[in-house]
Formats: sequence, C-alpha cells, structure tokens
Amino acid sequence: TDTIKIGFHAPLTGFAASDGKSSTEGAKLAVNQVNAAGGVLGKQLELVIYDDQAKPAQSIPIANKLIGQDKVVVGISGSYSGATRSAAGVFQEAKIPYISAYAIHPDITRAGEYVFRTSFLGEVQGRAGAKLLGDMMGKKKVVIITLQNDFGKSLAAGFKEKAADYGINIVNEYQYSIKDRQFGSIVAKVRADNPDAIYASGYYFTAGPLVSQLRAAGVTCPIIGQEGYDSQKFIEIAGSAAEGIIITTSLDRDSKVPETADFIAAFEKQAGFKSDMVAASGHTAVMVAADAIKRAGSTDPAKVLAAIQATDLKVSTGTIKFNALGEVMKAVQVQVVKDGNWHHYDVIDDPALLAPPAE
Amino acid sequence: MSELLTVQDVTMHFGGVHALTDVSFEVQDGEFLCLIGPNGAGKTTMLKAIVGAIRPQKARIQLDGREISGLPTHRRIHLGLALTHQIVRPFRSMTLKDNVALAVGHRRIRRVWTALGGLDRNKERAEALKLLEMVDIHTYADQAVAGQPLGVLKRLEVARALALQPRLLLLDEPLAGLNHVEAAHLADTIVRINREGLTIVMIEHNLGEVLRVGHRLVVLDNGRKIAEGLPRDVMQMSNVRAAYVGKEANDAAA
Amino acid sequence: MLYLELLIQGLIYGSMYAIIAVGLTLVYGLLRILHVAHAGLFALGGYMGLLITNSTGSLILGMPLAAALVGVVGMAIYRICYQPILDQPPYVALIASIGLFIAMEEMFRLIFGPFGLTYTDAPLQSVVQFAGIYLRTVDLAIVAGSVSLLGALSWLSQKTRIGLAWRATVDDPQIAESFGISVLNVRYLNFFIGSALAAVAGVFISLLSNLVEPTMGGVPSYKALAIIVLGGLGNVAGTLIASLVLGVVEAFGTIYIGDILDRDAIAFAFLIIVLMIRPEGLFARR
Amino acid sequence: MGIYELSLATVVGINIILAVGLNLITGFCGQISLGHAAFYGIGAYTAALMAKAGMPGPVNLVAAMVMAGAVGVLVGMTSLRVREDFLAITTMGVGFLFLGIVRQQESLLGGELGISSIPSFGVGKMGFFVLVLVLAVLAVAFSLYIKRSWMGFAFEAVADDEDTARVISVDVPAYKLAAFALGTALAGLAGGLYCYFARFIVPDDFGFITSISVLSMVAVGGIGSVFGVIVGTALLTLIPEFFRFISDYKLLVYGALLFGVMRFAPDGLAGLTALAFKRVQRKGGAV
Amino acid sequence: MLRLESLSCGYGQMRAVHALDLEARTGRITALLGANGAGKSSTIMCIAGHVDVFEGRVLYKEAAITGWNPMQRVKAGIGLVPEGRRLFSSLSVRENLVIGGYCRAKADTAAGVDQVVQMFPRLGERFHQRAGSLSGGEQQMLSIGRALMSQPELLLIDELSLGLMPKAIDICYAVIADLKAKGMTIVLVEQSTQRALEVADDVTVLESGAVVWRGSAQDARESTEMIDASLGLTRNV
Ligand SMILES: Nc1ncnc2c1ncn2[C@@H]1O[C@H](COP(=O)(O)OP(=O)(O)OP(=O)(O)O)[C@@H](O)[C@H]1O
Ligand SMILES: Nc1ncnc2c1ncn2[C@@H]1O[C@H](COP(=O)(O)OP(=O)(O)OP(=O)(O)O)[C@@H](O)[C@H]1O
Ligand SMILES: [Mg+2]
Ligand SMILES: [Mg+2]
Repeated sequence: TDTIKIGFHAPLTGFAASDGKSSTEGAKLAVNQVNAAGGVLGKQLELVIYDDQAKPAQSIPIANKLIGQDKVVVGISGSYSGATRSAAGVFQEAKIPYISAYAIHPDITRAGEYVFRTSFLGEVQGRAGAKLLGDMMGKKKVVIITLQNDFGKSLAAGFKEKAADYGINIVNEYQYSIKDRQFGSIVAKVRADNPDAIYASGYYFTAGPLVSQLRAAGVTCPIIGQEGYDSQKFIEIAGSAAEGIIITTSLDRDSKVPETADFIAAFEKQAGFKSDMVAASGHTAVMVAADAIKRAGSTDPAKVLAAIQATDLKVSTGTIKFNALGEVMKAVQVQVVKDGNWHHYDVIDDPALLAPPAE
Repeated sequence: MSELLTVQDVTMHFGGVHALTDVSFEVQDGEFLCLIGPNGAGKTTMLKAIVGAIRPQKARIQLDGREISGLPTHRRIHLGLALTHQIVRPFRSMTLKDNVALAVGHRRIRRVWTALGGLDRNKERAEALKLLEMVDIHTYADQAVAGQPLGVLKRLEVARALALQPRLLLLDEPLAGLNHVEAAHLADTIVRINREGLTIVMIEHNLGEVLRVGHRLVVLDNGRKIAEGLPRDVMQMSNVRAAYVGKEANDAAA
Repeated sequence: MLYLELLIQGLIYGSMYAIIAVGLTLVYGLLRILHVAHAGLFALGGYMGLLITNSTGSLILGMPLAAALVGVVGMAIYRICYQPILDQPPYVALIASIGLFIAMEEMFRLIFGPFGLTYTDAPLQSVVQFAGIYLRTVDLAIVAGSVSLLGALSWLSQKTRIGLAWRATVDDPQIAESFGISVLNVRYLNFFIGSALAAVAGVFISLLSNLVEPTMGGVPSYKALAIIVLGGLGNVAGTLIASLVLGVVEAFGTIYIGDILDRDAIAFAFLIIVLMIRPEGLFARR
Repeated sequence: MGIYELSLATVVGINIILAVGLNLITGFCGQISLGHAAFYGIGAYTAALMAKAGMPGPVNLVAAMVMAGAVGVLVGMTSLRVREDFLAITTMGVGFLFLGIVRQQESLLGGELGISSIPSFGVGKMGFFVLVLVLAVLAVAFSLYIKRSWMGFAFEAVADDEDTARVISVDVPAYKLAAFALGTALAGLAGGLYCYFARFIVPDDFGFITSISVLSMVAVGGIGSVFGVIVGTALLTLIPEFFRFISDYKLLVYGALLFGVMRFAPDGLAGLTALAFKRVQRKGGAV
Repeated sequence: MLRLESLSCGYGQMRAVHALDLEARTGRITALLGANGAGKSSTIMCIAGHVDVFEGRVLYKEAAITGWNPMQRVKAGIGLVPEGRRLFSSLSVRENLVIGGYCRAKADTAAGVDQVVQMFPRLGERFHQRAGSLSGGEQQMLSIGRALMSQPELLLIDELSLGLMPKAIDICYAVIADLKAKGMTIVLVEQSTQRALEVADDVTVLESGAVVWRGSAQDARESTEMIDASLGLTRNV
C-alpha cells in the first residue's frame, strides 16, 4: 500500500457530536501537517474515520473493522470513555497500538500494554483542582457540583482525595445530569451554603448555563472548572459571567511554545472555529502516533509499540511521555477567562501530585 | 328444581348514579329467566356484577351454593358462567371461527403453563364451526370480524358464550339489531338450548319474544327490583306498565 | 427561606414543562398519538427564535414569529406524517414519531452545526431581587407566560364554540363532520397551537441557558410524556398541575436525594408511585 | 469470516434474542414496553458481577435470565394496574429508574464507570459467535412455538381485548405476567451475552435509546411476526454499518427509515412482504 | 327531494350497495328495510357523505351532490341520526345540541335548543348531564334532537328503535309522525317492519345491497310474506 493508515473513531452524530467534530478536525489537521512535511517513512498518512455515536456497542465493530478490513497501523479514539474502553479491549487483543485522545476512564489503559492515553486522568486533574483551590488560591470552604458521568465522577474523586491535604472543607456536594441546563435549585442551595469557592465539573454546554445562573443569583465566589469548560463556546454562552472563571486543562492559549501557538493558529484556519482542548487532544494523539512510526522505522506493531513507549515529544498540549501503564505524564495548565478569552493563569507541575497510576 | 344462582343485596353506585340498590333474586336450575326494565334501569350492570366485570359496593352472589362474589371473572367462567355483551366485543384481529375456537378451547388455556402444551387447533375449530352453524352465521366463519354487520356480531357473541359450555348463560339483548324474522329464529335456538338443560338469564326489550320464551320475569327500574313473577302476571302490574310498557307490548300482552 | 426558594425554582421548572407538555396533551387528547416529534418542534422553536432575535435584535419579533413558523410546521407534520396512519395501532404513530424526531435532530446538527448557537446579546437577563431572592426577568416571564397561555387555552376549550367543536371531534370525528365541523381544520388548529406553544417553550429555554443545541429536545421528548400521563392524558388543567408538581419534586429531589437518584430517575420514580396509587394519573378524565 | 464480520454477526445474534423477547411481550401479548433495555441491563450486570466473582459462563447466563425474568414479573405487575399508553410510559419510567439506580451504585455496580475487565467466556471469538447463534436459533424456535401454541392463542386474545378475554375464561393477569417473564428473561440472556461480548459495560448501554432501538427493530420487522422481527433486527443493526461511509448522514437515514417504514408500511416489512405476495398471487391468478 | 341513481358504494374494495335507485319524496317517510348486512346503514351514511361512491349519483333537490363532503350536505339541509346514536359522549346534553346547530347561525342556537327541549322535556331535565351517561332512550331522543338542531329538510334516521324499551319507542315514533306532519322528508331504517310500516308512505327492501321490493306502505302490508322472506335471507344462505 502507498499510504500508512491510522484508524480514528469519534462521535460524529448523536449527543456528543460537537466533541467528535472538534477531535476529528484536530486529528485531520495533524495528518495534513505531517503529510505536508513529507509524511512518514516516505509515505502519506491516511486517517480512516468512523462515527461511533459515543456508544460502546458501536465502537467494538468499528475497532474490528479498522483492524480486520482497513489494516490500520495505529488506532486512535477521539471519543468518550465508554466507546474507548470497549474498543481498547479489541485493539489489545489484536496487538495493535491504540491511543485515547481525551477519554478519562481509568480502566482504558488497563486493557493492556498496547493502549495509551495522551490526556490526563480525571483523578489527576481533580487533584490538580484541589491544589489550585486549597493551596494556590487559599480557599477553604468549598462546595462541589458534580456532573453525573464518568468524567465528573472521577474529577470529584480526585478532588476529594486531596482536599484534606490542602485544608479544604467540602461543605456539600450536588450532582446534575449531562442533560441539565437549568440549575435553579442547586444555585439556590449553593447560595444558602455561602462557600468560599465552588469546584464544578462539566462541559461547556452545561458549565456555561451553570456559571451564568450562579452569577445571576448573586454567587460571586470563585468557580473552578476543568478541561470540559475549555472551549470558546463556554465564554459565548456564559457571557460576562465567564469573566474570572479558572480551569485546569492541557492547552495554554498564551503559550509562547511554537508547537502550541502554531496549532492554535492553524486549527482556526483549517476548521473555521477556535480550537479547544478536545481538538488539541485529537491533534496530539495523531502526532504521537506519527512520531512513533517514524522512529520505529517500520509499521510493524511491536516496533511501533516500543516506539510509543519511548515517546518524548513536544506537541500542542505539552511534552508527552508515558509511564509503564501507558498514561501520559505532563504539566497541568491553569487558564482564566479575561476579556472574553482564555488566558494563562498558572501551571501546576508537581510530578508527585500529578503522577498517574502506573499499574 | 333447585336454585342455581342466588343474587342477594347487590348495590352498585357509579359516583352519584345509583345503578343498582339492594337487588336480590334467584335463578332456578333449567329456568329461562328474563330480566327487563326501562333503559338505564341497571340490567346490564347486574349481569356485569354477576360475572365480575365490575365490582359492586355490596354483593352476595352464589352459584350452586358457592359464594363467587370475591372471585375474578375468569374463575367465575371456569365455574360455569358465560356472558354475551350488549355492546358487542369480538376479538377484532381474529376470524369469526377463531373467536369461537378460542372459547371452545377454554380448558386448554385455563392454566398458563398447560397452554404451552398443544399446537393443534383443528378439533376446536371444527367445534366452533358447528356453533356458528347453530346461530346461522357459519357462512361468515372464515371472514374477519371487522366490517361485519351488527346482527352477525350479536350472534357471534352467543356462539362464543355457548362454546364455554356454561351451566348458566347470561344474555344481554341478544336480539337487538336483528329484524323480527332473525330475532324469532335466534330466540328459537336459545329456547332449544334451554330445553337441553342450560339455564338462561336474558335481558331483552323485544317484549314479543320475551313473553314467548321467558318462564319468569324480573323487572328492574331505577336500580331496584319492582316486580317478579310469571310473564302474564307481571305484565298486568300497574307499576310495570307505567314504567316500561308501551303500545306494542300492550298489544303483545293482550 | 431556602424551601421557599426551592419551591419557586420548582415552579419555574414546572411552568417550563407545562408549556411543552400541553401541546403534547392536546395532540394526545385529539388523536391518541404519543407525539414525540413535538420535542423536535420545541428545538426548532429555539433555533428560529434565536436566529430571528439575533438578526432583528428583537425578542418581541423573534418569539411570535418563531411560534407562528413552528405552528405551521406542526400542521404540516400532522398532514404529512400522522393523518395517513391514524387508523393504525398506537405504536405505529409512536415509532414514526420517534423516527421523525431523530431525523429532525440530525437535520438541526447538519444545518446549524453540532456546537449549538448563542444569543449575540441575550435578552431578559436582568436580575430582579426581592426579599433576598434573586430571579432573572426570564424566570418571571416563563411563569407569567405559562400561566397566561395555559389560561387562555383552557378558556378557549371550555368556553368557546371552537373549544366545543374540538371536544366533539375528540368524541366522534366522523359524526362531527355531519354537523358541519371541519375535522381537518380542528386538527390543524390543534397542531398549530400545540406546536406554537412548543416553540415558545423552546425560546424560553434558550433564554434560560443562552444556548440552542441540536439535542435540546432530548429531555422533553420523554419527560413530557411522563407529565401528560401524570396529568391524566388529554387534560389541559391536569397537565399544568402535574407539570408544577413534577417541577417542585425535581427541585427538592435534586438537592435532597440527588446522590441516590438522578433527576430523570426522581421524576419517573414519582410517576410510577403515583400510577401505582392512581392508575389513571393524578387527574383522570372521568 | 474476518473479525469484523464475526463481531457484526455476534451483535445481530444478540439483538435478535433481545428483540424476540420484546416481540413476545409487545407483539404477542400486546403490552407495549419502552423499558426493555432495563432487563437487558439487568442481565448484563448480573452476568458481569458473577463472572468477575469467578463463576462459570453458562451459570452466569442462566442467572442473568432468572434475574431479569424475576424483575420482569415485578414490572409486569404494573401492567395489571395500568393500561396501554400508561403502560408504555410506566415501562419507560422503569428504564430510567434502573439507569438512575445503576448510575449511583458505585461500590457494587461501578456507577458511571461501569464494569470493566470482565473475564472472557473462554471459547474464542468464533466459539462465542456459535454460542450466540445457537441461542438465537433456540430463542426464535421457542417463540415460534409459543405463537402457535394455545398460549399464543390466548396472548392474541389478551392483546386484542382484555375484557373480552376475561369473559371467555382467560386468566389475563397470569398471561401478562407469563409474557413479561419470558420476554424479559430473553432480554436477560441477551444482556448476559452482551457482557461477554463487550467485556465492559456502562449504564448508558442500557438507556432509553436502546429500548427505542429494540422496539424499532420489532416494529420495522412487523410487530408479532417472528420472521419479520429477525429481518428487522438484522436490518436495523446492519444499516448503520452500511452507512459508515456517509457517517455524517447515518442517523438521519436511520430516523428517516424508521419514519418511512411506519408511515408507508405500518405493518412493517412482514406486512409489506405479505402484501407483495398477495399481489403476485393475484396477478398469477389473472393470467 | 332526494334521488339515488344507480348508486354503488362501499368500503375500500368492498361493495356494500349495488346500482341502487331510490327516491324520497318531499314530505313523506320512506322506509328502508332489509336483513342484517343488506346495506341499509351504508346507504344512509352514503347519503350523509361518509361512504365512498363507486358509481351513480346522489341528487338532492335536483342537484347532484355526489362529490360533496358531509359538511356541505348538512348545510344544505340533510340531517343525520346515525346508527348506534353516536352522541358526543363527553359533552353535556346542551353541548350536544349546540354542536347540532353548529352549521347554523349562532343566533338561532338558543331558540333551537328551546324547541328541542319542548319536544323532549326529558332532555331538559338532564340538560347538563354528560351524554354518555344517559339511558338508551334518552340518548335516542338526544340524537334526534341534535339532528333537528341543524334545521334539516331531509332527515336520515338509522335504526330508530335499537335497544329502546317499548315506552321509549312509542315516544320516538310519535315524534316522527309529528315531524312528518310539519312537512319534513324522512328516510327511515328500521328492524321492526311492523313499526316502520305504520308510519311509512313508501317502502324499499334491500337484499345484499340491491333492491328486491319497492312499493307503497299499503302494498307492503299486503305482501308481508314476501318481505319476510327477504328479511330471513341470511338464514337460508
Ligand atoms: N361505568 C359507569 N359509570 C357511570 N355510570 C354508569 C356506568 N355504567 C352504567 N352507568 C349508569 O348506570 C345506569 C344503569 O346502566 P345499565 O347499563 O345497567 O342499564 P340497562 O338497564 O342495561 O339499560 P339499557 O336497557 O339501556 O341497556 C345508567 O344510568 C348508566 O348511565
Ligand atoms: N366500516 C366498514 N368496513 C367494511 N365493510 C363494512 C363496513 N360497514 C359495513 N360494512 C359491510 O357492508 C355491508 C352492509 O352493511 P350495513 O351496515 O350497511 O348493513 P345494514 O343493512 O345496515 O345491516 P344491520 O341491519 O346489521 O345494521 C355488510 O356486509 C358489512 O359487512
Ligand atoms: Mg343494558
Ligand atoms: Mg345498519
């Protein structure tokens, strides 16, 4: 064959279609960039994309198709946890390397040595959130608002795990579902709790309404979010209420690092909308795969695997290295909304705190 | 003759409507009893209470000395009751024959698990055809129920009830919707079945036929029993005449 | 104080539900169809309202125009989708409706993009404060809107000849024609009103969250069904009360039993409990 | 057969068992259920927990059936109280309640993170497919048998008119419960098989959308017709696969298809073929 | 008043009435008799505009109304008392009457309701009761009253006495006689031949959707045997 195929699945239809779109555009950008620079091993990269609707029952046949029919060299998930975790098992069994771009389920990499993740685990980011709130901002009386899915739950778990270490007193925790856009009763109760700060997990489409409703009700304390907020859409939805919201994420908008700055500019040019964390993660995963194939000098899965394990690559979301389990080790970016845009706030680079599980 | 059915103090109120108030009567074994009364007197309600399709506020109903007022409908049917509806209720997705065949096979479907036992329906279908023949609608046997004229459906109700091999057959206006020739013919059939030993309670407004075939009358009005007795005697009672009887019945009774 | 606030929030949720559910209950009352695609019309209303408001800068224009447009789409849906299958068993219309709803959601995504749209300058966001309770103008508008719209509808159905014609059509459409009632017009009107109300609800919701998404019909698609069942299917006043009750149950439930059951589960647990006690719903027709 | 075709065929087989179960409840007995996925889920969770506890596969499949069937009887009891459209909404509620409970049960059921690393059934991909195939054939045969037995006859009566069924001595509650027990047990079996197929389950696998998809399979095939349901299931499971190359329009096509079949062929594909057959016959007769 | 010219009508593929010729003359009662399924109701509903016409014409006041819908027909003065009464059962007695006059000017409604109540005082006593909870006889009265509200010139009545107690039948027949005396044209379907012949002027007997006998009521009374034979037809098939 005259191309090297990389398999990619993401939710292009259904409820998660917006994230699917972002991650796909990010991945496409990476392929275009690699190809423009001459491809790998003298061949062009080809991205084989399938829609999984973020459903496990769909991603299993897709994984089998990518492996059995398309004969991809590496598989990449631009999808959510459920679809990623079940596809991971298929790739592991077939011994084809597989990289999860931004799914956060802790068991994904535990499928086996062929499975990697280029983003943070939910727990890791939750711990970073605790440090940010308790240590760096010095807030002690905190209310948690948790999105009821794997993402929100693992963030909350990580946050709670480290909260006491930083002197945080969690006065209450409320939960909401991913379908909720009206938070009237939670807002009323939070107002009564009168916390120093709020740690609220969510995606831009839930966090936008949540933040603006909290602010409208006169809740003025700091609100800390995570990479789910990380989209220009969040600022559009929340409007002026977005000002001053702080999040932990993997993309630094003010970065002077060329890889990041280039990505942000190139993405907007190609996709026609501003980049976000999901897009950067899709981009990163493809970059890692291309780099590994290049270094392996071959498309042999075992050699590619070894090359991925040895990754030390600077990309849009930072410097990627993997631990023994296949989890990424990199710094957490802290961003804040200022004048209607994401900006640099701080970096958390504490290897002990951010250490992902190694088995 | 012994009493087959005893109805005591049946009271059924729908909200403010007193459909039945303390109605009692008996039905003798082998008897042909006619239940008559003005529209809205509570006749249909009475039959429904007897089979358990509705639950009266108060009731003591005994079939052959056994209290049945607490039993669900299907149990009462097992004990030998059968009802035809005033407003026809066939199984609209089945043919006429299957409507009856299912009732013929009532012993097979009595228990859920034994119903799993057999596949053959031919014997029951043949029996069903005979019953349809008895009420003169066998030519329609393999047609769908939908679109059949009322008179055919009325007779289908009767055939289906007979298929249950009841000891007591409750008929709610079986002759309505038939012209007088058809009505007389169906009435004859019912009389024949009665002669063969089946006890019958029939509601009917066709007084000509009622007086021709009934052994005894029970008259309801406004949810109460106002008269009971031999047809000729009852027809002479002034309260019955006032509540119910019109010109035609006067002619018939005369 | 907190309870009062939760109660108010519950009533706001409930008012929202009521405007959505009443159209559904009208359709059910008239045709015995579980019209899931109603939720698609709700989303369409959100899109139309937002697009018109953004381009004209006026919600006063955006909301009624969206309502009228969606009302007409509702009429078309009746004519094209439901009328030919009215005499089929109920699940036929239900599944056709689900198919239609899925197709509508996908159409929104393909036409308007997957990310959702926002107002350039969201109206009705100013905050009103009294007795320590903060409400946005949009909150008040929702409650006022639902009470007045449903009140008007209830008057229309109980006190006018058109309402009488509507009820006669429910009982026996064929014979209604024989007394000079145009059944087709009654049904068109029914779908027009119901769909226009769904659109109004869609616009209100989009103002609450400043967001219109392809999937925004998801929650109403099933929860509205629960509400009309609670309200006793086909009963306008019952639907209003059931909506408010459910809104309040959810408002308190998410706070006090949110870690045992999620919001949907709370709503449906309530529904099941009510149905086990009253199988005809809170407000039966008979 | 490549691994891709094998995995598709396995999914079709599992879905057939699932759909045949719903057809028993909705097609044969006339009780509309919008919560079938809950029983699928109960089966999957039961089998998953037992498998993780080290129990052998066949035992777990049986346990999945028993558990789902038992809960099915419980839910069936609600069908004795509420009717038709109310039942549809009640069963839908049962689905949401199931999901709500599972979501929040972190220690036992894994909560939002689901259950992963479920041991394999131990017969290989091909072996597992054969197992699914055999079970699917058995389920189909069983349901054909029921349809032709007197039980199926009585189901027909209950589906048609409960009150009339009663007056011809049918024990309506018992039959309804039987339909629920059998139909949900099949769903449980399908769930057990799914958990071995995916070896990872999350609550969302068993949500409202799944219930709707199963109902669609049954209705598109032709409610009540066993062979129609098989064709409908295969079709609706595979269509998204055929349309992968136009990913962006996949769901649109799916929705439009669902609508189109109900709008233009309300009796589903089974009704359509029956009609075509009649036409051909009539033409043949005329010649 | 009304003339059917070789009319064939039915449902979908099925023909219920074949090449029927029928005339209802102004101010007279035409009785339509026949066995079960002979096509009487189909004919009535076809005149009211509810059954598809395959062939032939319906002439009303010498104008062809074959393609008219039911609404146009009621406005033109054709009133219907359908088989099985078919009241609007969740509406009250008063509301049923108001709907009856829906096609007339709103101003006439109150006067019309008064007239009907005078004719059937019983309906006045049940004025606000739901129609569905009335007794059979009351329902039949209401069904006739509702049809009268549309101020018909031609009244179609299907099965006047079905399910009624003798006393109620008497009342209904008295009303029919009264309406005729006031000059109304009536087409009457009735199972009880005897009752029908008492009031009718002209008689048509149908069998399997076709006319088998036609003549004056006088002649009909004399040839009852022949009519009975056709009534019993279904028995001999
Ligand atoms: N489900 C019900 N709800 C309310 N009222 C009812 C109900 N069923 C019957 N009724 C009322 O109870 C009374 C008795 O009704 P029933 O049907 O027993 O009369 P009937 O004697 O059979 O009359 P008919 O000769 O007209 O058939 C009537 O006034 C009727 O309106
Ligand atoms: N809705 C319908 N669909 C299909 N066929 C119908 C329908 N209604 C009536 N028919 C058929 O049309 C024929 C004539 O029926 P119709 O009701 O006109 O008879 P009828 O003379 O009024 O009988 P009855 O004395 O029972 O009222 C019958 O064979 C009947 O099966
Ligand atoms: Mg009666
Ligand atoms: Mg008739």
